[in-house]
Amino acid sequence: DAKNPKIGFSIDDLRVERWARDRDFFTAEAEKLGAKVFVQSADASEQRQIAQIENLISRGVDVLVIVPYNATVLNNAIREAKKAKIKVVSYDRLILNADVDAYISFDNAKVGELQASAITQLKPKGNYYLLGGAPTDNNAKILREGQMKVLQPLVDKGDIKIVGKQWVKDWSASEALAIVENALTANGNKIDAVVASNDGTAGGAIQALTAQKLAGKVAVSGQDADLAAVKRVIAGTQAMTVYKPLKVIAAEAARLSVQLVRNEKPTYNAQLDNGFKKVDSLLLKPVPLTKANVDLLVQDGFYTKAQLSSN
Amino acid sequence: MNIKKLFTQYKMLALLIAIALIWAYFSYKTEGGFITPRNMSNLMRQMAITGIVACGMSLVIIAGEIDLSVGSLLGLLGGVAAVLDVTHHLPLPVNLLAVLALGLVMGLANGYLTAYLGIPSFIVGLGGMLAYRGIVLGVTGGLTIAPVSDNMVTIGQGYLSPQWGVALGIVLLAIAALLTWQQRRNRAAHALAVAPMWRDAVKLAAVGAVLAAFVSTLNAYEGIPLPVLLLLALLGIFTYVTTQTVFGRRVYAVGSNMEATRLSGIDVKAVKLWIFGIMGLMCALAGLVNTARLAAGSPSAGTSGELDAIAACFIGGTSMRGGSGTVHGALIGALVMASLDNGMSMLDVDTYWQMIVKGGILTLAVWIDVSTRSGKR
Amino acid sequence: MNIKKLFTQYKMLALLIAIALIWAYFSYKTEGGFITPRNMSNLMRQMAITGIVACGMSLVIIAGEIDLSVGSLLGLLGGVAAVLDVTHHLPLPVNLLAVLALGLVMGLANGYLTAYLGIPSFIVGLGGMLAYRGIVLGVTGGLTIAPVSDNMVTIGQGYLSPQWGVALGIVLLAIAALLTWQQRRNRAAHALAVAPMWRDAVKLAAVGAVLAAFVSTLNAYEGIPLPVLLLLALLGIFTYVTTQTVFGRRVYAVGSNMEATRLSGIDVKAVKLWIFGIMGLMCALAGLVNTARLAAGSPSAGTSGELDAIAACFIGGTSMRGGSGTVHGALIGALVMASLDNGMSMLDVDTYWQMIVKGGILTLAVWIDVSTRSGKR
Amino acid sequence: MSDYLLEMKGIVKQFDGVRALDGIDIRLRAGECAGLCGENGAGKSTLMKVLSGVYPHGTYDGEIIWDGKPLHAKTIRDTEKAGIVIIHQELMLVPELSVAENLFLGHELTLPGGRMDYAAMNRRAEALLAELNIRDVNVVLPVKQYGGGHQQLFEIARALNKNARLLILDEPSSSLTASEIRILLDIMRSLKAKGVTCVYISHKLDEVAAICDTVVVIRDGKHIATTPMAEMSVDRIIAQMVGREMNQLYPTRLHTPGDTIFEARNVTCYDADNPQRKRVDNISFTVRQGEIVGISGLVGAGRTELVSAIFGAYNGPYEAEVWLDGRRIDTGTPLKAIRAGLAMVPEDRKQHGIVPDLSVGQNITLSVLGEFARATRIDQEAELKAIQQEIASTRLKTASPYLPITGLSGGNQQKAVLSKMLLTRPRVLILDEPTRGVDVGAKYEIYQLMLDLASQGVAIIMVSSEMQEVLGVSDRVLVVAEGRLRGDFINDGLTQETVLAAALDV
Ligand SMILES: Nc1ncnc2c1ncn2[C@@H]1O[C@H](COP(=O)(O)OP(=O)(O)OP(=O)(O)O)[C@@H](O)[C@H]1O
Ligand SMILES: Nc1ncnc2c1ncn2[C@@H]1O[C@H](COP(=O)(O)OP(=O)(O)OP(=O)(O)O)[C@@H](O)[C@H]1O
Ligand SMILES: O[C@@H]1[C@@H](O)[C@H](O)OC[C@H]1O
Ligand SMILES: [Mg+2]
Ligand SMILES: [Mg+2]
Repeated sequence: DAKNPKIGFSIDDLRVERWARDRDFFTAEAEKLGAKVFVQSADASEQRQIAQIENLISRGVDVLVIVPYNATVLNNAIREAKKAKIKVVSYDRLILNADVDAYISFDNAKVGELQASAITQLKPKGNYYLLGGAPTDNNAKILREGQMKVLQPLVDKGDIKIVGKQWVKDWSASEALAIVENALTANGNKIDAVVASNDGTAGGAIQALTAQKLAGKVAVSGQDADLAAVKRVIAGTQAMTVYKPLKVIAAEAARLSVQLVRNEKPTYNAQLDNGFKKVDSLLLKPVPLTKANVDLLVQDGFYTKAQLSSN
Repeated sequence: MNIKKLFTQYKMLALLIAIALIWAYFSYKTEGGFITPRNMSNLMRQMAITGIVACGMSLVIIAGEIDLSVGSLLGLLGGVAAVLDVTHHLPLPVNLLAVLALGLVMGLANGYLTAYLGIPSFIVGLGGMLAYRGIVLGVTGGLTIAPVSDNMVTIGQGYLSPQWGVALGIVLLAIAALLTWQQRRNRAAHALAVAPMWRDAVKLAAVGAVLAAFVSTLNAYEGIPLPVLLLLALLGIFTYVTTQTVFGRRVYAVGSNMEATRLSGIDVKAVKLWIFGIMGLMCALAGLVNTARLAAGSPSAGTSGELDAIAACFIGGTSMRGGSGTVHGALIGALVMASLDNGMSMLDVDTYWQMIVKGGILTLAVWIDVSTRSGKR
Repeated sequence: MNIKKLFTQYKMLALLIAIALIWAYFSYKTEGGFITPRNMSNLMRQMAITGIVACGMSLVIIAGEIDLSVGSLLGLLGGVAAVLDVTHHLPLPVNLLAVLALGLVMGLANGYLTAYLGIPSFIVGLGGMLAYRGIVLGVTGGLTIAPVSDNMVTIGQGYLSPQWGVALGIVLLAIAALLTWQQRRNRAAHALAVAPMWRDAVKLAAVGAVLAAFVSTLNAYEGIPLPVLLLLALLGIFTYVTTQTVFGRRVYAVGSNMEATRLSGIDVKAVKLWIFGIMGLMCALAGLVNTARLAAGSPSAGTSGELDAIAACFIGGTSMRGGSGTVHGALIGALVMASLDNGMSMLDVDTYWQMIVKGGILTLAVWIDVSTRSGKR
Repeated sequence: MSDYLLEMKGIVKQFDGVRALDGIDIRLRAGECAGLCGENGAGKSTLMKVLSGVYPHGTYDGEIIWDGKPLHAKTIRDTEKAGIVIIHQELMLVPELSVAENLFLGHELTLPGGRMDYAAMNRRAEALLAELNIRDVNVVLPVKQYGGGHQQLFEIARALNKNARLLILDEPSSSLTASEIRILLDIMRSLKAKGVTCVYISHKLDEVAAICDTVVVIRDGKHIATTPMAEMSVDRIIAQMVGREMNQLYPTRLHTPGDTIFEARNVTCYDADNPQRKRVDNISFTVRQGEIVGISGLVGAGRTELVSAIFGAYNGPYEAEVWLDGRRIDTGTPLKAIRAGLAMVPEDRKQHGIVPDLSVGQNITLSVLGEFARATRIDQEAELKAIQQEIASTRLKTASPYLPITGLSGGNQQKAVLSKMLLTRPRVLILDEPTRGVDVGAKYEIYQLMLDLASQGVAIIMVSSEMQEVLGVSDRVLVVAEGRLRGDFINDGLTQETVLAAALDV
């Protein structure tokens, strides 16, 4: 009911570090608002995610918040939700071709731009390798678009050369490791920068670089400010990460969900086309993070000082 | 001791009791949420794909083989269906026929490698698992193919209207009555002990009750989901084939002692070939339902589907060594797995617990089966 | 006809020729990039984990069983190692011992279920695959545990210094010479045809050449990687165990005719128990190397590692039915797979092609093995 | 101390509620050689499995007193330690291991550190085989390279190696030929001289008569009598076994063969492992309508290969031309052979005969199932009728056609396999060792069946290692040695000596 709404939170894969934090922030905020949250992790399986969404509908939730594993296969599940008069919020990743009520995310194109421009500042010229995200994730494509917006002019100018690009299935670190290992071998180690789309894949890439004693010499980007990644940034093996204040997105999402249930009008700042309709969206601002400004994380309470210095 | 004997005699009994316990537990824990018509409908739909594959897999395992490629093949055929629908706008019936034909052909190819070239089916399956998944990725370009036409979606999401559902229930009950009567007559004709009339009456009444509960529950939501209907039809067909036909008998013989069967003048290679052909057909059906359910052809569809199907067969009492097993057992096995998945996810159990419990139950179920089996070693 | 006979006699020959062809092709295509010391070093390191698991798996398969849980178990043990290292700062030796002990215990648990409770190993493996993966998720909380201490990383990324490498090569050659001489003496003693002296000399020279190439190539990069060294050691140990010890021979006996072995008064259950125990140990080693290599404990580590290991065994000529197979065959099998992976990814072949080719090669390899095998059916 | 080495008292063993042993008491004196006789399924093997610990203490009722003390064996190890050694009815060798490794399986000789002492084992193995007069065996080759006869001898050698106080031999001679049986009996005599106690199970009662001191007869799981051999004769043993007099072991032949209908030409089989070696070398022969042709020869002579090649069942390279009624027929696979009018009852019942998961009835109709198909469905009534007819005409003993075939005794399983082939109504019936392990009563019935078929005009080819049987029922005898046809005799006053001479003449 409107006073104590039930929220179903269906997450792609809790094995990816950031989602565990999203879950915690989200649950905390929602409970503050008087809601009850049911969390489900699909472990990177579309079938499981659909079943879980169906089950959440059976449980009688009032609103569904979904981080899709595969953006394009939730059509039927969401139709079921709508039939049961359940509101649907697309969280972080946009669900395509479906009747979602709202989308909340960071500006992913902007994230891509931040990654690319941080790297190009460090390596204005040279060989670039593009390590994309999961091919099933709409964000991965937007990120790549954002990156190319910065890189394309430099490619055209001949300053940089893209020596290879791959999508990394399920954002998997070990897949990234093997890809970069082989890319290094194939290019005789002549790679100056790896534009990695998130911290998990960056970790894999850096592991491959370490084996070649190239860690720190090759510029690697990332996103999410995973703890391990922040430590790498401090150690200098990873050039940058993008800090997305998860507390903000989680809190906003919780508030937005409750508002939707209570038929209040949330505030949006954008509209994105998902192929079915123009979805009301709330896009938050990402922050680039380098060695210079890691303290921001402590100030924000994202990590404690002890966490960052421990090893 | 007596209980043990009871279980030995009615293998399915243990499983049915297990299901009853599982359902009772989840219903209690979800304050009845688990047994709402809507969730029962979900549950049935969620088990349909595994169930369809398990039908074919039980044949394969009874024949003493195994097929590890079904998950990938299911993904491939579903992907092809999506491409034909989305990219080539093929009319649904043509699409269905094309995909079924392709499934049959690919199944036969697996069968050919196993039966005629003598490559162990485990290897053929392992190779196929990789190769077919590769082909899906090639066919879909690694992308999710969407949106699929509404017609196609109906296969996965449609319902049989309630009136038809009731009619179906009545027909099924009539068939059950007919079969019971026939069996009594046959046993009497061959001077075999006929069970007392009241026992058969009770049995029939039980069947009637289950059917009534089944139909009315599903009707209380939207009707019998089409994939569930398909599964029911397959259950009927496969039960008929395995128990009543020459081919079925030969499947058991091949699995039990292939060499003796060959020396009895049976073309064991042909039997195996067709078993894999049927398996391919089932993959096609499952792939179609899956694509319809996802409303898209996804390159990772069906991943590890082979494990679910195989687990269902084993839980349902099909023997690892071949030569024995039933299709209804496999479906009950699939239902056990689906119930666990569904119930635990409703209870918000952490995924890791879900996996541990599923793994444990699988092992436990087979252990019970093994230790109550007669002639045990 | 004669070639066929040659293959039948020297099974490994076909595989070695295959590897030579594969390497030649990739070297040509990458303009020599494939056979650079650096890539060879990579290749060997990439195959090490599969190789370690394949050592244990070949025992399991020879004994007529299978273990599908190794991928998950590897992930679990690697995860535990990471947690002990990162969270509890356990000193490396203690950590190693703890993880190895845990691996042994979990392996024995698998063995107990199979051997003593009579649950088919396929099922135990299937259950374990789910359950152990669940436990990893529970232990790591679903998170990647990093960064692992430098000591630990060395296990995966360290090298044997070049001088030691050369010394090792010489020792190995000496051992080979000794063994050849012993074999000649033994065959002569039992009136078996002794190969002409020149043939053994050629063989030894070949071994010497391979060793020289191996050591010098790896030395030309950084030395022999530690995981590769570990693998070599395991190869030696397992070859000794399977060919020279009572336990090893009993493994073959159990796989070849379990009933006869049991009736010879051999405790077949104990044999099986220990085989699974050893498999658990290998999972622990592989898990440690994997964690060291990733410099992190990842909850999805080792996923589908069982398939790679099983494929390696089968490519290497281990028979599905148990009772025959060799450890060096399995390692050559692992090398074939790793070479394909490495070469194709260097050529930037699309993943989907990679999968298709791998699936095809696996099937093809076993087909060749089956069709050149004697007593064919 | 009693004067008995072994006493088994009131032994009861049940399988799923069926009493295989129903309170058996037997006693053995040290140094005695007892013959254990009984029909198929009487419980001989089961009794010996109880004694040797295959069925551990607690899985049967009753008591075993060994050397004055109760014997509570949990495993084979325990009984072996006590000095009880058994050679099982089924071969219990490990095909992939070498002959020497098999002889020492479970008792390996080791060097320090658990290493196999191959040198010592190979030497001892050679010595053991030499004692058995086997010199053509290389002990380092895998056992699977040797045929059934050799393998049986390996089993015996292995048992000898264990220094038994009580040696149980469960049908050790069923796959041996006369000369090897002679060696076996010699060995048993020398064991007896050394004071070893023996239990000898065989359906070849003349062997029992030749070697045993006492005869123990059991029937339907019950002890019938224990009598000194001196007071017994083969006929009396048979009478005790079957519970009635049998004055004839072979039915009288009344049929007369007609024209030649079947011909095999130029049958050559190559060894599957070594295609250079011929296991059958260019054999041709003919069979007339209603004729029973016996094929005799030493173990390993290639008879099984010869007939399986004719039936399309040989699994190795081979050439064969088969003619029926003057027309060349294709018998490339068993299916084609059956369609063309041939049928074969294979030598190895367990591997090639029965389908264990099917019932007795389903086994019987396996080959002709298609005949009962109405559209897609099997007409179960018609099938049952055919099964019951077949069970009646072969006098197959089973409580119900729905029972699993594995519950039948060996002889009855053999009849089921025979029935399966008879239902195909063959013109030419090939029987490979049709009475191996079959008791006298059932044997007689099988012979009767063969003669009936012959008089109906069926041509019968029977491979048998039992010389008397060959001479007892054949119209003509072929002798095979080392893959070649060595003789073709009309069975009219034919003697064992003539046949044996042909078989040995190389
Ligand atoms: N494992 C078993 N399970 C069920 N029944 C069995 C089993 N072993 C033996 N029997 C039954 O016990 C009875 C005695 O069998 P057993 O093998 O001892 O006979 P036998 O005297 O050795 O016969 P044969 O001369 O044919 O070897 C038979 O009726 C047989 O069917
Ligand atoms: N070297 C071998 N490799 C494979 N199988 C063999 C080998 N030797 C014998 N066999 C098989 O073992 C079985 C029994 O062997 P046996 O020596 O009795 O041969 P056989 O030629 O059938 O003798 P017989 O003339 O007595 O029938 C046969 O089926 C035969 O094919
Ligand atoms: O933050 C990232 C998210 O935006 C993407 O969709 O999935 C991977 C995450 O790392
Ligand atoms: Mg017996
Ligand atoms: Mg023979």
